[in-house]
Amino acid sequence: MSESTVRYSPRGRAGAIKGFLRRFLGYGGAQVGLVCLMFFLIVAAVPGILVGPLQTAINATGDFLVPPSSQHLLGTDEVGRDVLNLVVHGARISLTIALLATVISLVLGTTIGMTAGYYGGRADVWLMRLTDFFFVMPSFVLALVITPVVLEVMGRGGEILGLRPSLFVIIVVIGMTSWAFVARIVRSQTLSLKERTFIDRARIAGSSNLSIMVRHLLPNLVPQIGANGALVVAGAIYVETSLSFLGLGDPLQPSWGTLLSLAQRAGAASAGAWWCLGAPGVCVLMVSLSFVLIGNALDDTFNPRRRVIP
Amino acid sequence: MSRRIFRIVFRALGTLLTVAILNFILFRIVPGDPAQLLLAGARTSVTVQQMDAQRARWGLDRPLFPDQVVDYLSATLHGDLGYSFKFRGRPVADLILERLPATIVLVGLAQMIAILCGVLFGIYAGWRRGGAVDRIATGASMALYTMPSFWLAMVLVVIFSTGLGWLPGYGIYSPGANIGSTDRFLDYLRHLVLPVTALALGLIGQYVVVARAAMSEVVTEDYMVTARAKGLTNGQMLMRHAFRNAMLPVVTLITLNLGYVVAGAITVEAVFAWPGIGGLTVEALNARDYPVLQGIFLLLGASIVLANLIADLAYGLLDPRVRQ
Amino acid sequence: MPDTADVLCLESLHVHFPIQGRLFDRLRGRPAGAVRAVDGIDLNIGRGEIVALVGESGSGKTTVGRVITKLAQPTGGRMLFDGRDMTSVQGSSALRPYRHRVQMIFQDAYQALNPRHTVFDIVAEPLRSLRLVEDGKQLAERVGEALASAGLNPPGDFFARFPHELSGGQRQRVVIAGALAVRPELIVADEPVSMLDVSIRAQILQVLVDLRAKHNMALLFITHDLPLAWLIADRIAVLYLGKLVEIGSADEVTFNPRHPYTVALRNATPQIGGNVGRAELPALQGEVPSAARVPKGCRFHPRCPVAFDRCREEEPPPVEVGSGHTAACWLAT
Amino acid sequence: STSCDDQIVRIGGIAAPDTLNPFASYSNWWPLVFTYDLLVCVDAQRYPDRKGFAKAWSVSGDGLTWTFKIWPGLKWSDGHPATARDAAFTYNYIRKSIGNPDELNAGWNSTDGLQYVEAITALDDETLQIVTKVPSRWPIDNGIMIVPEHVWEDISYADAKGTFRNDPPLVGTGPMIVSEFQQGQFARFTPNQYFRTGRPAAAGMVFHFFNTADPIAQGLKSGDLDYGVSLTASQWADLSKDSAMTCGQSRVEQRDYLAFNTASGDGAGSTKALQDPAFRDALGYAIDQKAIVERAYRGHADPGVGLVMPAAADYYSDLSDIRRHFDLAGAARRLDAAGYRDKDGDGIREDKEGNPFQLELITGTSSGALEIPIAVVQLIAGWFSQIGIPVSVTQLDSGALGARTEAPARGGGGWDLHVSAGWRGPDPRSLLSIGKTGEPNNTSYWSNDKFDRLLSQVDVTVDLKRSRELVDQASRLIYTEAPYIILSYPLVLEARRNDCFKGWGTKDMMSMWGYFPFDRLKPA
Amino acid sequence: MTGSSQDKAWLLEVNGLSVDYGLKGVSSRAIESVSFALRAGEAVGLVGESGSGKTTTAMAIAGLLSPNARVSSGDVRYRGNRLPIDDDAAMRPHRWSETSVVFQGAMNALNPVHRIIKQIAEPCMLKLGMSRGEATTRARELLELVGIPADRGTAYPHELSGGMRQRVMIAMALACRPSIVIGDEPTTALDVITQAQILKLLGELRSQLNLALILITHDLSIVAEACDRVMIMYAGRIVEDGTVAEIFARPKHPYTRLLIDSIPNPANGKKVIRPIPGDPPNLVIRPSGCAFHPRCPSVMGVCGTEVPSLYKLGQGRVACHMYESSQKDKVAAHA
Ligand SMILES: Nc1ncnc2c1ncn2[C@@H]1O[C@H](COP(=O)(O)OP(=O)(O)OP(=O)(O)O)[C@@H](O)[C@H]1O
Ligand SMILES: Nc1ncnc2c1ncn2[C@@H]1O[C@H](COP(=O)(O)OP(=O)(O)OP(=O)(O)O)[C@@H](O)[C@H]1O
Ligand SMILES: [Mg+2]
Ligand SMILES: [Mg+2]
Repeated sequence: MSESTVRYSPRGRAGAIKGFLRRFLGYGGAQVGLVCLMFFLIVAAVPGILVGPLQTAINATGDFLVPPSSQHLLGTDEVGRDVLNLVVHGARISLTIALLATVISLVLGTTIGMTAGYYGGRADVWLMRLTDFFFVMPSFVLALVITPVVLEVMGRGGEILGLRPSLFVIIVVIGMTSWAFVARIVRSQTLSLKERTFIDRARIAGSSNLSIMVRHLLPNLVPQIGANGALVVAGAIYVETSLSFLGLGDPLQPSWGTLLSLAQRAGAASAGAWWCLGAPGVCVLMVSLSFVLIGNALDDTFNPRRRVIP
Repeated sequence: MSRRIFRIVFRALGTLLTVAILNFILFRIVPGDPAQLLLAGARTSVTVQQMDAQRARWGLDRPLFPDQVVDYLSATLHGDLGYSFKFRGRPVADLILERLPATIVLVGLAQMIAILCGVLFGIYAGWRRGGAVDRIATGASMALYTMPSFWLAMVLVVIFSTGLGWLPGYGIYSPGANIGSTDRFLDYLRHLVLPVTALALGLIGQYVVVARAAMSEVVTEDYMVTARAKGLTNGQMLMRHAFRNAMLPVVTLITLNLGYVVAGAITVEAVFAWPGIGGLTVEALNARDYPVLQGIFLLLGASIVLANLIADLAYGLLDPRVRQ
Repeated sequence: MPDTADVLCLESLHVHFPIQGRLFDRLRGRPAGAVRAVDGIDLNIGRGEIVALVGESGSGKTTVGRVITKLAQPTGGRMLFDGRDMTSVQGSSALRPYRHRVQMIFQDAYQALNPRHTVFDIVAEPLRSLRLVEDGKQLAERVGEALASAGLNPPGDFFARFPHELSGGQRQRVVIAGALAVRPELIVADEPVSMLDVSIRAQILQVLVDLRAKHNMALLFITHDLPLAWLIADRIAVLYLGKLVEIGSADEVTFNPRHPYTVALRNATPQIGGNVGRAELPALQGEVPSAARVPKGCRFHPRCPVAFDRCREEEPPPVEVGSGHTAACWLAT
Repeated sequence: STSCDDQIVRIGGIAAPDTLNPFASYSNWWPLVFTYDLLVCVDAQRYPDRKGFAKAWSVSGDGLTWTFKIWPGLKWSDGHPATARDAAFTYNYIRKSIGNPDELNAGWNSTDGLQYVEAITALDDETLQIVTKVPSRWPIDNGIMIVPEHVWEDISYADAKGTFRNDPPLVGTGPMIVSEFQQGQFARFTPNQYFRTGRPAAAGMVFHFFNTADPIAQGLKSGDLDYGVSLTASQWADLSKDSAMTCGQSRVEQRDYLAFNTASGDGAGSTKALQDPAFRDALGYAIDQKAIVERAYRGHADPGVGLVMPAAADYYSDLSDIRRHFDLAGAARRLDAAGYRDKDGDGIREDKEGNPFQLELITGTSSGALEIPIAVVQLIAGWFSQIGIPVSVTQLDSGALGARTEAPARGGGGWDLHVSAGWRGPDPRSLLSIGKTGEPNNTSYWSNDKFDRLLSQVDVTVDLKRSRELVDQASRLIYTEAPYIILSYPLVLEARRNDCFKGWGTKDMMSMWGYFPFDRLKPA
Repeated sequence: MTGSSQDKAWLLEVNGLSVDYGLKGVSSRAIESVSFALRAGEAVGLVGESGSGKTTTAMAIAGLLSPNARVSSGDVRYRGNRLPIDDDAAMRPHRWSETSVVFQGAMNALNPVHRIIKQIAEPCMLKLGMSRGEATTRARELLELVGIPADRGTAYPHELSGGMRQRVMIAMALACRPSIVIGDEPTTALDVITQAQILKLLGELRSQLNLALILITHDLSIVAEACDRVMIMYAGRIVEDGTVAEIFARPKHPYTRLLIDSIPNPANGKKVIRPIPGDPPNLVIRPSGCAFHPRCPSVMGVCGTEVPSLYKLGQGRVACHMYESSQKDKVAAHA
């Protein structure tokens, strides 16, 4: 009586992943986003091969603020550096910042949101008040406030993982300031998930709270976290740009944000040097957009409500 | 009745107090001595005695705890926001009130435009999910959403101000002199165009995304099938059944964003030399002008608490199911 | 006094949920009351006994089950398990020995399985958490055994499947296997079949009855279907608005109901067979009152066809109307 | 309507005046400088035709008694006569506050310096006498703005120091009187009809305050502004191409410098080498001031030499005999000789403790100073790393920068190098205080008894020649000890439109210390 | 029981209706060759296990199929005229004034933000052209009719109990005096007492208004009580069709028989559990031949290969190879 009429092929996780990829890649947005992102990742991986070593004031070759020409495809900046060179080298920093900061904010936001949502009560009230506070503070004002503190904690000089410490300051700052958004979403999702019966079942099965959170809640939060992660990436690039705009970038390792801010400080806008502003800006735009596209596709793929009823 | 209201107000005040205390602590963690910054612009050499005098002048020589905290809290409770360091004893309330109108006009107008366009596009895109309008509106608003707003602002300036010379790219009035009040108003409007556009374009995306998501959710609801079964036309379905339901999350977003109207838009204000709260925040931060910072964030906190309350009420009006 | 033969004993159990008022009500200062989901229940279950808990939707059946399985905390009364007071034991580690002995089958099999876990993980979870096995080999054995005893054969076929790859009946059986793997002394089965159509329903009942026979396991079977309760249970307890109105052996309650509500319940059940249709209804008046506004006096009186003045004023106590058959009605004596 | 129509001069600059009360504010040079006179205009030393409240002055042989002749018939802008009594009132008002709990020591018009003063008296309406306790140039170097007695006599010290806003219209003796003030936006001026050389020809003036130079350049281009200051090099270059525009650059008292953290003990940098003059000197050879001016300032700066900038013409010296010349190989050699070799051959030198160098350079522009181009830091870091001293850079906002460069006793220090800028007065005290022990702006924490002694001698020296000698000695001393390497003296870049006004004067147009040439502009 | 397709005696005729659901290229057939007919005032039960195509059939008749559904063959006729069930705009005049639906799950079928009186009045205004006042009066009458005090009309759906919501749906379905009401599991989630009340109400209305009723359920006892005729569906096909008395007394199809046997009945006093062995069919990978053959106790060789057609048998119809030989008078499923 227990024999199933229809033979199921014993598909495991590999099959599930294949199916997921097929669906995911079926979205046009995902394709565009992935191609675009791959392009920037390649650029970030081998900037030296593409445009030679990073130019600084000391080895700049061009004249000041030359419009795009055959020699300088994207023109030069106010110090005479080749903008193409800067933009290509900036890719690594900007992508590193965006990705690491996103990881930090996702980890922080998920932990806090999940804890608040799962335990509820006083923990929820206080954690959410904290979250609200970070929400009320415009993120990069908070970043300005936190930066020196983080700098104090992280120490100065030396290199961490081959990158200068001030980069990590920015990364930490962005991570710290963008988690509130994630925490909110994760919490609301957790609130509904924890009412699901399988959590009760896990409790009856004798699982501890930690194990319930890690083994039951987290996997079900992944689509949400993944999809919102894309928005956080866009946010991280944005905050990084704003921080640089306020002069807190590392002048020796220019990110796209630093380039924008330098262009702005040099008066590129009023001097009509559109190439200085345009090139890094378009890069920022393309990377955030590709993350958003990928995130949307992820959301569509994971979210059963977006899928047609099976 | 009054006891309940009292309790709600009390709780709101409690939240504000928390914000106030956190602000107090936070801004003082930041390295930077206001006294030193106050003297930074001096063109004669500054002595240690002068620095100490400055500290004494602004009460910074006293212990942080309990003196300064207690003073600050009791003053705040009495509705006294204190006096600015940077602006040499100008009442914080004055400073904020002076900047507030510019910010409210700028951000408020931008929000209104963004809400109007964003919600319309979003609702329509969600209603016809996958259609041409959806693809274009969603794609464009995503692009705008991810664009750093100050960059957008600078691009607008390069094109329309320095490039084409059509519109002024900075300030709220043309520099200079007395002109008739109608001209002055027109001048003001001309100055508003670019900053409002820059801000609104960045905000539209958010509304499109939320409204579209809400709408495409509503479209799949069972009561829409009921409406169809009742023989309603598409227009009737959209207007009578879908719109109000789809507005629920949008209204929350709107009210919460309206809470931020008083915060100004720091980067856009900076690009357009717009004398608003955003600029004041940056100036105060650069000078470690604690009272002003505290004042601004208290205002922000208050308006967000208020916005939350309005959101609750609005939500309750729109959605009878909502329980708080 | 708790009978040592009883595995579970509920004494005057209360569960009240606070109501959160609406914003406007809060502004106006209207008091927010409480939902009296369970309002004083005495019930005991013997070893190897099947007790059915019957009642309409919202009468508090699930809540009772959740209290027994320590998913909800009673606001009053005691719960004794095997003679030991379990009322205030809390925390996942303190409850571990109890989890070993009491398990639950959830109402909705679609909700009760984590969509991201395989069948093996799901059934193995209690074995791992409760540390009932030594090694992987033993774990696989126990999981296989549980799946087989829930009728999923051959068990190996199901190990790697995700819930969405199972049919509804198979899912329900995975839930059952998870509870059985622990070999508990008591299972709370919360409407295990109500959402299923008759054919799948029968399969599951069969499994449960077989298990009782094999392991002398006690069962609290929650349902709103009187014939079903009669079919499977030794005793039937009838719940109305958080209170037990009648309790007795399955046949007694089904064929000789003494409480007007049980009578109504029986009469409302459609009959198939010789004479098709339901018995003529004594018109039960009014809506089901909500547990948030429990009527004064006998809580059934607003809908009771035979109510009289006393019913509106005083709440009737349970009275013995036969051997092991009690009913809470002024007319029962 | 444009300036040509209404003849109102529109100017724009980067400034954020805080209040119109000169007793409360430190940084609001603009716009008050158009309204109030100093006793002696600072620029009077460079431009004899530019004078302040006093027409002439003399000092007694012992250097203690100064006599000032006030312009005869001078009037306040409200028509009241402006006399030596007003000047005496201003000084004594401040001086009498000494010891008061509300001592006027927190603003531009401050008690600082008045401790040297014995008495200030108006001998008659046109004669002011200042008697000092020790010989001092304070009476002509001070920057106190002379305010009218009839406005200020009833203001308490508490108010003057605190909440008194001195709301417009102001009453002053300058050419343009502030008639409207919008914080963070603009100040509007009306011409002073009683100005001592006659009512200025312009119908008025509007000064717009901005945070960045972009709007200024835009305003100049579009004709909204007649004059703009604090432009960036690229804007300046762009505007220079415009025939309607005249672009100029002015020397000012700013110097951009590299400071070494010479502290030992608390607040010391990452290596002891920083405390070694030989190390600092060697690094001095690795800095090419000319290249900095070329690449970073695009020529809009004077290459840095010593503490004294060319704008302080009285004291400037090019120190040609002891000057370091850019020579990377020479710098490397000097480092080797001083014992900072690259022992393990990894391209990075080790200090005497054997630790490889890794210096942290902090930078940021403090408020009130012209911005330091970031290329300066890139160049320095580049040169240093070429001689085996790697440098990492941290940019800070002015608040954090101030906190980190505070005295170690106040929690500052811990950094290695510091690229910063200061814009101080041209008087010896302001010029030299950067090297004085314990001074707040001595951010290298350098301490030298001989230097301190020279400085206190300058304080009591009246004679300009003697004063010059002392300043020169002090600058040479600090140059060789090299706690600071002066990088450049940036120029203020400005531009004006030619269409509506004439009378702008030479290419370095605006006096950063006075109202010139705005008192003499005429509609074109 | 079938007549000429132009026969005006039939209120509703469904002829060989098949519906496919498309899922990214793959399509699955939810119902296959469903044919039946309905007279005015008649109540027909549609019974079958979960996923057998009951809702799909109902939605097809009402022209409310979801966008990914396609009618691949067959048609639906109303009073002899073909219904444009796949043309939304053309269906509009027919909707609600002729056919109305009580949806599965009344909570979701009511708009949560409008008062129920407004929702009931809405079709009156839009379809019958009543003024707001008239429509409200009518809505109040309807509410009273289904046993809800009219002044409860200002309530929002969430303020009502499940049973009340079901009744609001019924009131709404009756608003335009339709000739057919399709009730899709109107009582599944309700307890027996509420269930009984609703069924009683439907029965009364049927006789008062000469309403035809299609009642969808997986609970046979409900059909037994409320319907004249019952159709049993299995895997998208009608496998048996007959009067209620006939089917319960003498079920012909093995599935029907097993279905009736598995209902516990205290009345005959025997506590025996009789499940139908096997699992419900997968519609994507449909078993060959008769879809029920893997579970059928009386399976024959032909069952695995040939799909049985729906034969007329006595008063009703049945689709089973067992009756093929005994029955000459065979009616093709495709009329
Ligand atoms: N967490 C809760 N908070 C507030 N009220 C609750 C909660 N859980 C249950 N209730 C209320 O308690 C009462 C009893 O609910 P319970 O789930 O026990 O009913 P039930 O008999 O299992 O009904 P059903 O047959 O529908 O499952 C209901 O009125 C319900 O609304
Ligand atoms: N929109 C859809 N897209 C794809 N498949 C669907 C869709 N709607 C229903 N189905 C499938 O069609 C088949 C018939 O569904 P239907 O809803 O008609 O069943 P039902 O008999 O009403 O079942 P229940 O008793 O569970 O309501 C099922 O296998 C179902 O999964
Ligand atoms: Mg329940
Ligand atoms: Mg259905």
